[in-house]
Amino acid sequence: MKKILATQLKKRLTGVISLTLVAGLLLTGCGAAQTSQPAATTSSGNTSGNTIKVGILHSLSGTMAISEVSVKDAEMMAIDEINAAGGVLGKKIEPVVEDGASDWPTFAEKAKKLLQQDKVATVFGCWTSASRKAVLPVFEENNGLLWYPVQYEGMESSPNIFYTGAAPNQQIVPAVEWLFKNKGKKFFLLGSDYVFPRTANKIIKAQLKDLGGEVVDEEYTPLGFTDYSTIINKIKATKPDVVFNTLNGDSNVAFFKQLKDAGITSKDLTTLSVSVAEEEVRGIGAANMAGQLVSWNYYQTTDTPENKEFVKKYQAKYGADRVTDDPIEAAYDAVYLWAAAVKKAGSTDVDKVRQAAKGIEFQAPEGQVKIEGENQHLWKTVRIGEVAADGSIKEIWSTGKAVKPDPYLKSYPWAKGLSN
Amino acid sequence: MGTYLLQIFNGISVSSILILAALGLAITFGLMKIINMAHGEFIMIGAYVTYLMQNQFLHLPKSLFGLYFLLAIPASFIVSGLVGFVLERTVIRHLYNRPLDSLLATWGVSLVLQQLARNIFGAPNVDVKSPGWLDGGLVLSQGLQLPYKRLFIIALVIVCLLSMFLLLYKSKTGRRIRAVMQNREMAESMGINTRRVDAYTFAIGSGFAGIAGCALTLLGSIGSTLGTNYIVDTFMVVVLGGVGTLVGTAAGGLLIGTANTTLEFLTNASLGKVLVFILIITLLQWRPNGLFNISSRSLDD
Amino acid sequence: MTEANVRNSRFDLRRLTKSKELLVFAFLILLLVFAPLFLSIFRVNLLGKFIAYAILAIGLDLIWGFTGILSLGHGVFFGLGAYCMAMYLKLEAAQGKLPDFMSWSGLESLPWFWKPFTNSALAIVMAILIPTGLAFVIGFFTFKNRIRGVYFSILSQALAIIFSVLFVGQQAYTGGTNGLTNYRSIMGFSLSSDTTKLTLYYISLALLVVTYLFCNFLVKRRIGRILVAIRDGENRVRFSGYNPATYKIFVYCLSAAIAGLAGAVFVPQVGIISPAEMGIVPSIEMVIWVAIGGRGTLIGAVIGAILVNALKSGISDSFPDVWSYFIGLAFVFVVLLMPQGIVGLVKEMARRFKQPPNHTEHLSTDKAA
Amino acid sequence: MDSILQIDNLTVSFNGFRAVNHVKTEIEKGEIRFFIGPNGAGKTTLLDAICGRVKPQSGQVLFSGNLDVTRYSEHEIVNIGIGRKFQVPSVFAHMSVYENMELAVVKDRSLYSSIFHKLNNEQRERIEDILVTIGLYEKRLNTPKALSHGEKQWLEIGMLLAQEPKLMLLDEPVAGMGRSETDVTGKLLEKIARNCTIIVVEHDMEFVKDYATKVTVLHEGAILDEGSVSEVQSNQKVIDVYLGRGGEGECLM
Repeated sequence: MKKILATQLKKRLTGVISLTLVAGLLLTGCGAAQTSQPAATTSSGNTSGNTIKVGILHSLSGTMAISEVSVKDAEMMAIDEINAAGGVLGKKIEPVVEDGASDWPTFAEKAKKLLQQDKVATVFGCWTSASRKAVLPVFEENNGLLWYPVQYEGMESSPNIFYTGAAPNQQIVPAVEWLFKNKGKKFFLLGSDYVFPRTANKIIKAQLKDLGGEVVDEEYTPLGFTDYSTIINKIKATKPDVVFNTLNGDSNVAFFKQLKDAGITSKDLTTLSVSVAEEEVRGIGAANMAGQLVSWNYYQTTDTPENKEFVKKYQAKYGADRVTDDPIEAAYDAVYLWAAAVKKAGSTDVDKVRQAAKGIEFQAPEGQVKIEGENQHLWKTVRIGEVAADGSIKEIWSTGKAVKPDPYLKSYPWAKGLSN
Repeated sequence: MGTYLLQIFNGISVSSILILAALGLAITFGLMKIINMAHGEFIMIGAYVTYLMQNQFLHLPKSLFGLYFLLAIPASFIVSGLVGFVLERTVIRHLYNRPLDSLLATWGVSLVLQQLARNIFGAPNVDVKSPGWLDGGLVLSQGLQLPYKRLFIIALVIVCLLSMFLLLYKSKTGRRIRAVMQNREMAESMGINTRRVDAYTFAIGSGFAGIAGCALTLLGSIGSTLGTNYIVDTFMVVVLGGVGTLVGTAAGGLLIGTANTTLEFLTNASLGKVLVFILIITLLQWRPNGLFNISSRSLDD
Repeated sequence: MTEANVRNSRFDLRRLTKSKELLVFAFLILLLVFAPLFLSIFRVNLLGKFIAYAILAIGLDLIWGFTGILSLGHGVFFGLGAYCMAMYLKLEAAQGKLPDFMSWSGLESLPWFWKPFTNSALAIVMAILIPTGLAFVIGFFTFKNRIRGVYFSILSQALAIIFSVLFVGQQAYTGGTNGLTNYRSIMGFSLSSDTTKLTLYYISLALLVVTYLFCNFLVKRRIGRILVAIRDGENRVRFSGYNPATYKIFVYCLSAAIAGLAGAVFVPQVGIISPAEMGIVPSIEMVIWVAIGGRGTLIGAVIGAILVNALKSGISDSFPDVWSYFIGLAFVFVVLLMPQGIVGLVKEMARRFKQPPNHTEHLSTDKAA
Repeated sequence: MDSILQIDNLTVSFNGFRAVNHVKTEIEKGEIRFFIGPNGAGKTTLLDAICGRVKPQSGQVLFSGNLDVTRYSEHEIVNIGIGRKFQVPSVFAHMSVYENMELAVVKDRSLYSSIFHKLNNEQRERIEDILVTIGLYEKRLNTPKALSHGEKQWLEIGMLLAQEPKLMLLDEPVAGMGRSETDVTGKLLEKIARNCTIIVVEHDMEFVKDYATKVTVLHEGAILDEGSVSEVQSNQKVIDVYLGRGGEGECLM
């Protein structure tokens, strides 16, 4: 009987300890218990106090960290600059940084947190389309504001998002046109297996059909793919004039290294990449990419006084070995554009800022940009560049003036039926 | 014609890369039964060692630059091996005979190593310039060029396989290793210091992963996630071949490598990958212990 | 003690073990029931997600902790369940039109296999049936052919790769890497309303209770002992006249069904499902929850899932770098020092408290071993 | 007496190596038959073939006259009525002695029954009877961890008993036991043999002498001799084989 008693005692103790543990975990998990209060359905931004909170939402860990960390750096730099110049509406900007961890549901969760919990005035964030699509309903539901800094596939225009990267007609379409005129009619489409490359290639196919070009093959490789020997063999077999490359991230490194080893240089075959900027060129190795083409709106070498200043400040802040590139610049612009809109609106209220933002112009490192009120994209200059032996990118062609953004390609007759 | 010849070469080349990446695992997993999920990170360490070695040579006269790679191979073997040694002493040695637990613990180790790499070298990929003497290729005919780098890797795999074979089956050390792995208690009673043998064996396995990492810098990206791209494939190679046989690892690598390139050539990269994995699952149904398994007589091992 | 006494004490013991776990579980549920009173709707929503994970963890524990089969592909079943639910939500959001991603991808009409998902009830049934069916097909061949241990784990990883690559590749039908997102309402109730969120939270909680009680019932029955027996000595089970394959197939299907259910609970609360959730990394993370909580006890799985995810949410908020170190080291630590997880640790602590009466018995055990 | 098991021209080979080579013998109901022979003679493999663990290349194993057990899988063979105990005691470490017995005593081993049926009184009494027989009644709530090596062996025999087999295959049941434990085990076997035929593989010649009805000597996979203990011991060939191998010869003499 004694034993049973002891056992009972044990159970009780176990119980008490587990309970403490459980209570503890609930507390850690949910933060300090707060008084129940309905979440604000409109997040007009917390402007009380001396600061204006803004969210920064990028992947700081996981596979996408490679690209997104420097974008975050650019945004932080812009915020510091604005604060140093007195802030906006007399208040300092206070960034709240969250990690999307390269995981889309995490992006959605963190977006909710920023809007509902921190009540930020706006959010600068995302890189992949997938992460943008994941947070889009969150921003619409909470009437938040997102500034998205990366070129993308278009076919979207949310009232709660400002797109400071290129729409397809500011990157892909002019590049295809230029290639067709200068390099040849036979295109090989190569991309990573996800949404941007597939949609981009759909656009390219429609455009080439209209131009009278030909797509000899279309290949997609899973993310993290490392061996391109078979694909390169297919390229050799189909003898295209141009490889239009929408590969993402690491895959570019493997592709260009192996392409060079297969004895194919830029003299034998033109490749044009739309997801390879200065930062990526460094990882690929300039020697492996020398002479290949890219299409963007901005290069580190872009010749404007604003850019010289920008590059100088960026390298002073983060190290002389760092490079600037298109998404970094677009993210930097986004912060300034938002600040300008807030100043104009005299408030951080999302609806007022959105209204005020229409038509706002900014002398950016890439030249003048302007927010198109109709779709909340930017007017941007399109530039085709060539990778030099030192890893920098030299502009070889540009539109000369800012191009109107057209995310749904409505002004192109051949694009009818693409967007429905 | 050239296309098909090249495709056969590609199959062999991809196989050789898989075998190289899996060789270390053939020891740590095949012999020691440690499901080492941090294997990929040993590959990563090898790649970063190569990067550091290259950086040292950037300060030397240009004519010497090509030599860095030859030094990087033993260096990556040694550094990965040392990290492996430390890991064995601290973590792995508690995990013999707990294979599934070893999987979980080494997964944790791999997360830590990846983050460590990110903090040391930064998140973006780093660039390793391949030595000049590996640029270009052997031109067989117009449009049929076999890259020297791939030929080099094939040769490296053969050398590694041979040396591993000699080490395991023809040397005194190898006899000890096999004795310990087959019957720890018996080996102990015969005066073999099993703890030391364990540590050395694991270090050698990790070292081979380092060599793989060094070779991979020739072909792909060098970053903190390098290992994750290979970890599953290498396990498939070892498992399909049969745990514990070098021949099996070679056969598994060849089969998966050629199946991969062939199916990719016939369909596309995504579908090719899916088909290869379906093939592996099907083959395992037929040979549940791999193609070259060694049958055991114990009831529940 | 008389024989009858001994016999009774045995049953007392059993009942006590049962009630102790149940008691902790009941307390946990009580906490979760009242949690919304103290938390913002954002936190409640987050907690709802953790509960979905906890449901999944119970199923995973059943197959790993109890039966000893380490599945590294449970993300697939979770994902399939989630996709079934997401397809329904997506169709409801599209209001009879073609879902947005299909039209970008060039589809003209709804594919046939999407059609049943206009019906919410059918979608929920499918969320459980499809994972179960897949598990049956895989399990039937795999377990009949006696693929076990490491071989099974690796095979399940292959499964995770197959499905994640396939779902990414079939963009027109699955939404590709983006996954399915941007839902509006569930059965007519707006997903953005707090009432809906709260209702979903309580439904999740109720499903957690049901799942737990069902699995608890199972493991207390003879089948529970057979599963443990398979873990400890599969061939011995075979030579006791049981066909382990039958039991393994059953438990694999059951845990797949639970994972599917968890997926269906997850989607409306989180608002997105993508192929990444079916991959290898999330699948291994699920195992981490169970390991940290304590394998082989259902309560351990629940505690582990909620605790790890709560910590992840908390720590990664402020120190993204630290999270990788933390979870990595936690994993090594748990496996090496507390293989039975938190629950094991608590039990051990309790045992230490009552050391004196147990002392002699303990010594004799050591000697025998 | 009727034969319960006919082994007919049985051959088992592993990668070309014939572990069992054209073995032919007959075991009668109620016998305690011993298979002896030097290491590697094929004794364990022969048991493995009977219980379905390995599939023979050729030959038959007929049970109760007409059932060829080589066609069935292990658990089916158990349900037909052949029980097997392995050399290393294998019981379920994380369950009590009682629960170990519980799994063995149940006749309906289907999934449905495992979920919905509880033990009936008769089964419970049976478990208790057997526990008394094998002397583990007092320890029935312990896990096997707390049992001695000999007790584990008895538990496994008890589990076999609970299965109520018609034929029991025991692989070295007294290995590692002291003299007194060995005697207890021997007595236990004699008790069991009243309702059940037993085949034992054993090295301990003392034990063989005391309890064997008949002995089959195996050498290199084939039968060298068969008969009573004394007959076998006087066979020159058997002596040669044992002496020639050294070591184990001593216990035969």
